Amino acid sequence: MGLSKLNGLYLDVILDHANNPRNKHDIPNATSKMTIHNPTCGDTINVAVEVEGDRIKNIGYTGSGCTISQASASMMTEAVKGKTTEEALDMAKTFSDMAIGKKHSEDDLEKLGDAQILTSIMEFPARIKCATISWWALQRALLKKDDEEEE
Amino acid sequence: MGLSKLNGLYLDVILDHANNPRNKHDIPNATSKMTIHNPTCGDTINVAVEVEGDRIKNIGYTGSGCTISQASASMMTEAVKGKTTEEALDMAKTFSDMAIGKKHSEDDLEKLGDAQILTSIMEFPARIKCATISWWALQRALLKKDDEEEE
Amino acid sequence: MANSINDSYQDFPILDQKVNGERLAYLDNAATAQKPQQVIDSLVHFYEHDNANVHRGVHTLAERATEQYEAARTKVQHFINAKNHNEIIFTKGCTDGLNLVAATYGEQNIHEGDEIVITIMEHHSNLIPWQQLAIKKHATLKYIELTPEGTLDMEDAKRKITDRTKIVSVAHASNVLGTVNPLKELAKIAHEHGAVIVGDGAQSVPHMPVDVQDLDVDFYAFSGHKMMSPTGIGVLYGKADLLRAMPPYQYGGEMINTVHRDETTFADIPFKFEAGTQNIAGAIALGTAVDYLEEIGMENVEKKEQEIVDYVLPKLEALPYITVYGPQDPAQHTGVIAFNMDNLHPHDVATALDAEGVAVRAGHHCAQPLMEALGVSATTRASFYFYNSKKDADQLINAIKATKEFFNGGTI
Amino acid sequence: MANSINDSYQDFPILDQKVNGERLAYLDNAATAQKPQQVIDSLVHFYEHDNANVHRGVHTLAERATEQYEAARTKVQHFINAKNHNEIIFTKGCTDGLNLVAATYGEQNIHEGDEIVITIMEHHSNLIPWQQLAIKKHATLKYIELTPEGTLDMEDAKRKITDRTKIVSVAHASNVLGTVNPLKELAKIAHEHGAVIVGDGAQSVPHMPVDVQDLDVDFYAFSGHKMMSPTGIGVLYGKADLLRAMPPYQYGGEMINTVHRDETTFADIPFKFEAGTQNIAGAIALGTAVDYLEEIGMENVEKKEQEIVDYVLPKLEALPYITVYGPQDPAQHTGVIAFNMDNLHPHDVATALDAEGVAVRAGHHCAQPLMEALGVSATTRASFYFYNSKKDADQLINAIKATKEFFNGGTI
Ligand SMILES: Cc1ncc(COP(=O)(O)O)c(C=O)c1O
Ligand SMILES: Cc1ncc(COP(=O)(O)O)c(C=O)c1O
Repeated sequence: MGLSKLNGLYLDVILDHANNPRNKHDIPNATSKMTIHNPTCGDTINVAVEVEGDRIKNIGYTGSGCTISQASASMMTEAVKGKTTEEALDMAKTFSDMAIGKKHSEDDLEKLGDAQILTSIMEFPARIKCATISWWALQRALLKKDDEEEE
Repeated sequence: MGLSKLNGLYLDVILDHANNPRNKHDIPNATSKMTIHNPTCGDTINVAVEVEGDRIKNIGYTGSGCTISQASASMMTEAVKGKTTEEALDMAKTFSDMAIGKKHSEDDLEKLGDAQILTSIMEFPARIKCATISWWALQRALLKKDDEEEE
Repeated sequence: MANSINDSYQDFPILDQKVNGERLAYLDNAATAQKPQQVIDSLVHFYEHDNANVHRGVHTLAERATEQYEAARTKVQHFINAKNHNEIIFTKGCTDGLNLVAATYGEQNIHEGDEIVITIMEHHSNLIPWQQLAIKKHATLKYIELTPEGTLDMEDAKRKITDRTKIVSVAHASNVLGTVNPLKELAKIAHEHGAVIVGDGAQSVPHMPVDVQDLDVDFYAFSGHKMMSPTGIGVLYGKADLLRAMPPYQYGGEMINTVHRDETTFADIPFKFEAGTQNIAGAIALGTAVDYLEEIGMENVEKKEQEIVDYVLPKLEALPYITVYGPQDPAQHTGVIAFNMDNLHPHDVATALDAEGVAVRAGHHCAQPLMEALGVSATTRASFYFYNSKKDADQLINAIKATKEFFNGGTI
Repeated sequence: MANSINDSYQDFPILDQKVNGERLAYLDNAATAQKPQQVIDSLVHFYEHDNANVHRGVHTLAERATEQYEAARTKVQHFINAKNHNEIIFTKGCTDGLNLVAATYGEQNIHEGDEIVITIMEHHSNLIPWQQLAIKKHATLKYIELTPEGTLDMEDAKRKITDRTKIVSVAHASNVLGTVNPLKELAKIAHEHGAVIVGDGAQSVPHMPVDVQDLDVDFYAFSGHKMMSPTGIGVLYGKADLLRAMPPYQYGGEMINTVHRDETTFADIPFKFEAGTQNIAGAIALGTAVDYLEEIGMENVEKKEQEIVDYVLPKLEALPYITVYGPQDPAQHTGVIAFNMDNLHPHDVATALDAEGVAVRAGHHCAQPLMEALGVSATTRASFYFYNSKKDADQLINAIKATKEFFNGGTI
């Protein structure tokens, strides 16, 4: 088997997102920010969102990490930009549910856009965290109470 | 095998010492005292010696414990009374050496008197401590520095 | 696995041996339980196929090890019905877990003048940590006493637990008296006074169904080795909000979020309390022991032990030279039975019983204040588990009779 | 046992397997070592024949268990050449031992204004306990820095260790850089300033002869699982007079002399530091691992690992896209080799190597301040043990080349 096993993980679209990350920048008018560390590898992801009304007007991320975490963050920002916070939270839930092996409907998956491709991560349990960390940061950023400390 | 195994341990002379302990009393003019606990069973032995010159003029013990520890204490006091402290320390060393399986000469063993019979304890490793505790207390009492706390 | 609980002894290779030429009757289960083949196999399988360090690893073995380790946590969660798997902290054993609570929650919340309430029947592991904490903090340590029947005096409990009480810590089942304490009721009393309650589950989790949510305990500690798991693994349960508010106990790998030269942020529970490489194989094998117990059913374990006690306790009490401590009524008695034989010292009794193949314990059972309260310096203790049988009980009774005869010459 | 160190891999059943369809090359030994059949058998034998709780028991199994447990202590004593067996304390692991020293000796002896000196290459387990102690006591934590070659800067050590220094704590061998620190020299400097020195032996005891008396360290901690023993067992060595003067760490069964309601007196060492039921089977199996290592000879273990490093390090350094951290000279490098591949993230590297059957670790290796000092956020680490071979080394090199090729499309 060897490296051919990885073909399902490092798909072109994933490598493309990792090499040409979308929305990898700070958001000047962010209404909420969240930093999450992956203590396994020391990687860090910062997600910043600008919510207007109930809609995500703008979103960006910064930080460093592996191919998977970078690609996932990039795909995540593309997937949720312009969505309502409720829709975005639903998507985050779909993604993290899949990551722990729960099934979701085709419809739910469709909504994830490019990001659904990262469901191939299930085959690589040790890397699931890399793929979910940006979705988790999004979730925490959107649900954060005003007085909550950034992590 | 069963209980017959115990015949070598609970010999008549041992039972006699346990039932009719010698020197089981306090020493009014004690020059040194030592209390030792056997934390395995909660038993306690107090040894009191009256040393005059370099000789053990009087010795007694109090405390509670099993057949073996009581018999051993009784035999110990009989064996060392009237001996020089050096002789007594030699005997204590012989006894505790035997208890950890070291060999000693017939001569050394003879000097222990009745107490040598407790060498049968070697067959019952869990009970060695019961047999040695009074010899250990003697040793500590004789070697104790004046300012040392009693235990 | 054996077909029924009555031939479960077949799962335990160690029981099939002779000591001193006699059939082994292992009645020292309160000290440590034996391990079924399934648990031994679980260890062997891990070391022969999946051994790796957990969490930190990307490679296949590390992933397998991590998955099995976390699966064990979930098994324990369900076994004691904790709300969340992150409330299950793996420890070295019950003593480790109790010390953890005293050194973190206790250290943080006990101040001068506060009260800590325990019972006079506590094992040293649930006594000295609180005693030393009280000394250090100039707090007061109070003991709930016994009724004349050898059960916990609940009237005394109501007197001792006051508004100054910050922590109540109680054995769920005694390792000497064979009593089960009304932990749920004690939790209620403690909470009414604003105190937290710690349950010492060392002698209960292996022997009866335990539901930490129903008991409403705040912390609950137990040992794996007393429930057929390897030595060196145990569990501390704690309510999530309490655990989150506590400082870490030990510092090291795995329990951090970020580390800088002069500052560290800590991971979320349970990892905050699992510093350094844990007893990974031990935790996984504990999961296997939980599977084994759940297959039998904890109600059945309890019932089987009750049957043996119903059988053996009256026989023991019928011997005129035997004094049994704790409740005399079998229905109130767990499989732990402490007794003395006239004026024969427990050490001599245990040596004699061992000669007859019967393994019992003699001594203070790490409960010296209880011994003092009972007015003895030591007792002999026989303790049964579900894999014991009436045959073991008979062997005990016969060995006691033979011992009496053997020492009859002496009047000791 | 295998005939020679070169076929010692035959003693390790786990190594004979495929992962992802490829031969397993286990190069994550710095995280945890694999267990030879002898050690696994030792566990099985104990649980199938002798399992009982130690010390407190009079019966035959308890006596057997006690004897084997104490024999293991003596084996460890001789293995590291401690003066007395009572200087060997069994712990849960290296982290547990280091925390013990910080929480007892440290707690007792560190006061406001004192200094604690560690190195920038410490594992979190030998860093956070001192950092948190320093914060709590308003003491100063100082780091000895690296030379440009990736070894410890001894000039800096002489500057940092002063008369205000009370504790120096240093890894004997780094778990990232592959350096061996001059512990004996550091001990001398520490002692000249009246400080005690703690050695973290996690990465040294398994790999080279260690003589604590010759090193003249005051405390020395290591883990069993990194030297082929079960998880959940470790050792803390301490000089007897220091240990005697320290307060206990945990309270519970076995570590007492007498217990009264309001006061406790503690047992002598080592028992004072072994509260509660210990990892008995783990300690005994650690004794078996010591036997195994002594049969091979620690000089031979060291030599064999050096041979592999001599072989693999130049091959690795020859790859233009590889950066090796720590000393570049194989003679100065233990079997721990941390590296990075161009701008490919270590996590991706480890996943790719795993696909090729090569188990390595990726991340900060519980040494975040070191990562910061090296200017990286993570590295990939291959770590060899004596049972590895040139075949494993070749498999690593080939897998790295294949990985480079695989990711060549991307410029990540
Ligand atoms: C240098 C060093 N110190 C301490 C430790 C901690 O050891 P453990 O996790 O076994 O407690 C390790 C292992 O991870 C290590 O490499
Ligand atoms: C009631 C009770 N609590 C605590 C303990 C301590 O358990 P361990 O020695 O496994 O830490 C024991 C067992 O000896 C016990 O019986």
